[in-house]
Amino acid sequence: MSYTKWTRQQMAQRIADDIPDGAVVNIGIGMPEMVANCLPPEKEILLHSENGILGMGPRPEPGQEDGDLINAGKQPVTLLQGGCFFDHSTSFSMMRGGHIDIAILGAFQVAENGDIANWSTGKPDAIPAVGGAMDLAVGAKRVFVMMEHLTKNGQSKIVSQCSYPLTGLGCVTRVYTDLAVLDVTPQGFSVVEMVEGLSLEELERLSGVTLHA
Amino acid sequence: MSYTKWTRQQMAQRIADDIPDGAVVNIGIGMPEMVANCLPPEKEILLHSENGILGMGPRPEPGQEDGDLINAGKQPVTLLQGGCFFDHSTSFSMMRGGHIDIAILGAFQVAENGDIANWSTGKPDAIPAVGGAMDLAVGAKRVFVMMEHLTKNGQSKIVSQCSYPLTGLGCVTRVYTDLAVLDVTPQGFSVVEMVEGLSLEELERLSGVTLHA
Amino acid sequence: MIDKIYSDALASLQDVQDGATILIGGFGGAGMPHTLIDALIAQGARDLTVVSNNAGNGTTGLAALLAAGRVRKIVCSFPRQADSFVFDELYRSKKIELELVPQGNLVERIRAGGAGIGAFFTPTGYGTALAEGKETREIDGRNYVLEYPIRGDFALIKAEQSDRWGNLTYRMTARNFGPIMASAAKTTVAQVAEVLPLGALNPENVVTPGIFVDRVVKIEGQDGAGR
Amino acid sequence: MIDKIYSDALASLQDVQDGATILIGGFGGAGMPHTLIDALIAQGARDLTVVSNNAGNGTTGLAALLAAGRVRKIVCSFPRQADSFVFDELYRSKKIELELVPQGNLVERIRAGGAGIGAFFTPTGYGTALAEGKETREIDGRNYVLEYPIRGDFALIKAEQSDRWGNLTYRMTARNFGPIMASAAKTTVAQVAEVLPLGALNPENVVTPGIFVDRVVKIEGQDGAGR
Repeated sequence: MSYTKWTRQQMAQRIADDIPDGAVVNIGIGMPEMVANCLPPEKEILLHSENGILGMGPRPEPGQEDGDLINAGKQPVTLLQGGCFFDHSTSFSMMRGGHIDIAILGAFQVAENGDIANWSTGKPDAIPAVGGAMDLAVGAKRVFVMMEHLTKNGQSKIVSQCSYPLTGLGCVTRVYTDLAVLDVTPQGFSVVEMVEGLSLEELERLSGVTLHA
Repeated sequence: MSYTKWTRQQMAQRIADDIPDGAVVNIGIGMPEMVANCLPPEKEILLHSENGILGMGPRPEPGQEDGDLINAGKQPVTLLQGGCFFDHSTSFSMMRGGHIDIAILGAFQVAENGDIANWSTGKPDAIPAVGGAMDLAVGAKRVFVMMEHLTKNGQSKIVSQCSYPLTGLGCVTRVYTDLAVLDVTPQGFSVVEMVEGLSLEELERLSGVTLHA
Repeated sequence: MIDKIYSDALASLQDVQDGATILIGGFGGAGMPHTLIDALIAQGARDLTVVSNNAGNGTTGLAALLAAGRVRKIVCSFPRQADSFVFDELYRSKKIELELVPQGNLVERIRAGGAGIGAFFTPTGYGTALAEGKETREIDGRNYVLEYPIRGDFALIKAEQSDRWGNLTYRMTARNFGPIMASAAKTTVAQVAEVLPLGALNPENVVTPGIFVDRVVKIEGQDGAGR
Repeated sequence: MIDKIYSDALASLQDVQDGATILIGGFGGAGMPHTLIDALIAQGARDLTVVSNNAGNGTTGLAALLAAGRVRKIVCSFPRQADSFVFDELYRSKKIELELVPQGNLVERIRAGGAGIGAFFTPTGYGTALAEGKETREIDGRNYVLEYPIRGDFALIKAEQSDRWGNLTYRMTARNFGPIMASAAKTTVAQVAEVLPLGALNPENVVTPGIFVDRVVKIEGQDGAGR
């Protein structure tokens, strides 16, 4: 039986559908940014940006960019009606203090115990940069990871133990890949959903870790 | 030889004269409050109130009081042009973080090592209350104490070691009493000034501690 | 849609449990949420732990809650005042427990609760009776006491303006503990004088972002200190 | 009389010593005090330790200070960016030391410096390479890392409006590290777009009270990000 991987657009839409009305969400740099474009208009979801925005709006029209109004990825954004600005201390109190309902992060690896590695490949010549990833990992009530299931070389990013430097321990609650949606449970990964045509056995074989139905 | 004690008004004026132009000053509840009325108009001195004011002004005219604009003693005050409001966290960052130039505190006792006792008599039936006194004691760049030299029973409030519960350790820099102005030095109390007619020997006898000229 | 506005103070406090920890804003009368406290009295929860700067003034607000016998313990910095006779009587007759905390440690402990800090070393109180039995440490030549966070089940605060997202502004020194307490409770309820449409508050001037506020009660007329 | 206004950026930085620690505001270009950094380059101090969220963008601002060879060490959370080539080159050739700090720990360490906190237990970074060798502790079932304050000899920040007492407002996300860095330096210098008469700023809307600001430089025209 054959299967087709979910597109990034489908992954982003799947995540957006899981965000409840009224949630405060921090969307990480990279692939997760697509989620912002999929938020259903009938829900009121507040986007938080670590650099001091609650109620962040979409990218402005060309020519309307303001260098003082940017997101965590330093891209121009807008502010919704009802949004507000604050300093970094307040912003990271929101993150570290458990006030963000959902953080959506990219990752290199997620382990079955909920560990996440997403800030460094650990290569000796790499220039490290961590930003607010560790604060989100440790502080958000729920941590969603959005990533491809396999690396370009076919290695699973779902692992029994992370080999890359960790961002946070035991913090991931759910993983959205292009093959499956997986919950992190005390027993390990539990499959919530798979792409059509993929069997649990095949997903387990690709992942190299035990998966629970 | 005879001497006349300074009045509270004279003590307050003496303190006010020692405050440099531009200083940020926190004035404690009680006797120190008189200092606020003696500040020379040619100096711009910023009064800080622990409940969230920088640039506190005098008591309003009768009928102009506002229950939302009060000082640390819960008395109605005003705000100067250029003053501002902030929350308690910011206010105590100012105090604990060393941003207040001078705190003027009342005291039960000051010891020659700079210890101050001003929040509790330690009596078993007393209802304790500390407020911001310990933060000011530990955080202000300079701590001035304004108090009578002797208790009603003639006991010195200048002591070799505090017998009352401490507010702060080694923090007092200068003491203004109705008999003398004393600096706290590594060698103990050093007399800056005495009331006219009082000898160092007599002051030392009244104080019961060694005083340096 | 997010709408945190409650029309009724009692409705905003229906789920307060016996034994709950309640952070109550205010410094003296300024910022004290009288309407919410009256609602808490009507709601009936008992055996409460209250965290507040003072222990009540006169016979209204926090003093009325104490007089109603609902408070098992109070955590505060300045209980003794000229008009704290309700507390004084309860304390002297050992009907209430007191944890006395220097004011700056009180607000910093509440801040730590809201900011996810596990504990912090403060210089305030070192060497005094209020640090007895606490862990201390010398850091960089200075002595500190280790203090732990305070978190509330509820925070009851008084603010000036709000919108339906719970963004808040305050009025003069009524701000005091409000923004910090709002961050440190599972459920934060703010009574406000005015509810404005979304977008009416200047985003630069919001003092407490709505993320820290769960419920907003619009009060009518004058309530305690101020105007 | 208190008058913190300087007409000239260079004059406001004359006393920066070699080896000084400089806190520099900004998140990317927003809030970066370009005029003050240019003045610091002209002033000539070397062997600096810089604390800033990023390690410079493009060839201006902090990147220019790095390129001028004035910085011995940088403490930051996110050095690697698309346009951080100046830093990248210095780092790879080992001409600059890097202390990498998670962003929330960075701002909290600076806040601790300004607020007189001796150290604090943070959950951020626990169990990761960035906590290696640091003291840890389990508190209430959760693991924390002990982090120490950061203080600066100077803080250079960008604000929007000021008065002669140094009260500041900011503009949108240019606020970022400004209010916190202002509190944590021996001398805080703010460049602002506008200087207003005393009393013109609404006392409810001042973001950084003047107590945290020592010098204010009014800049002309556009400077970096924003408008």
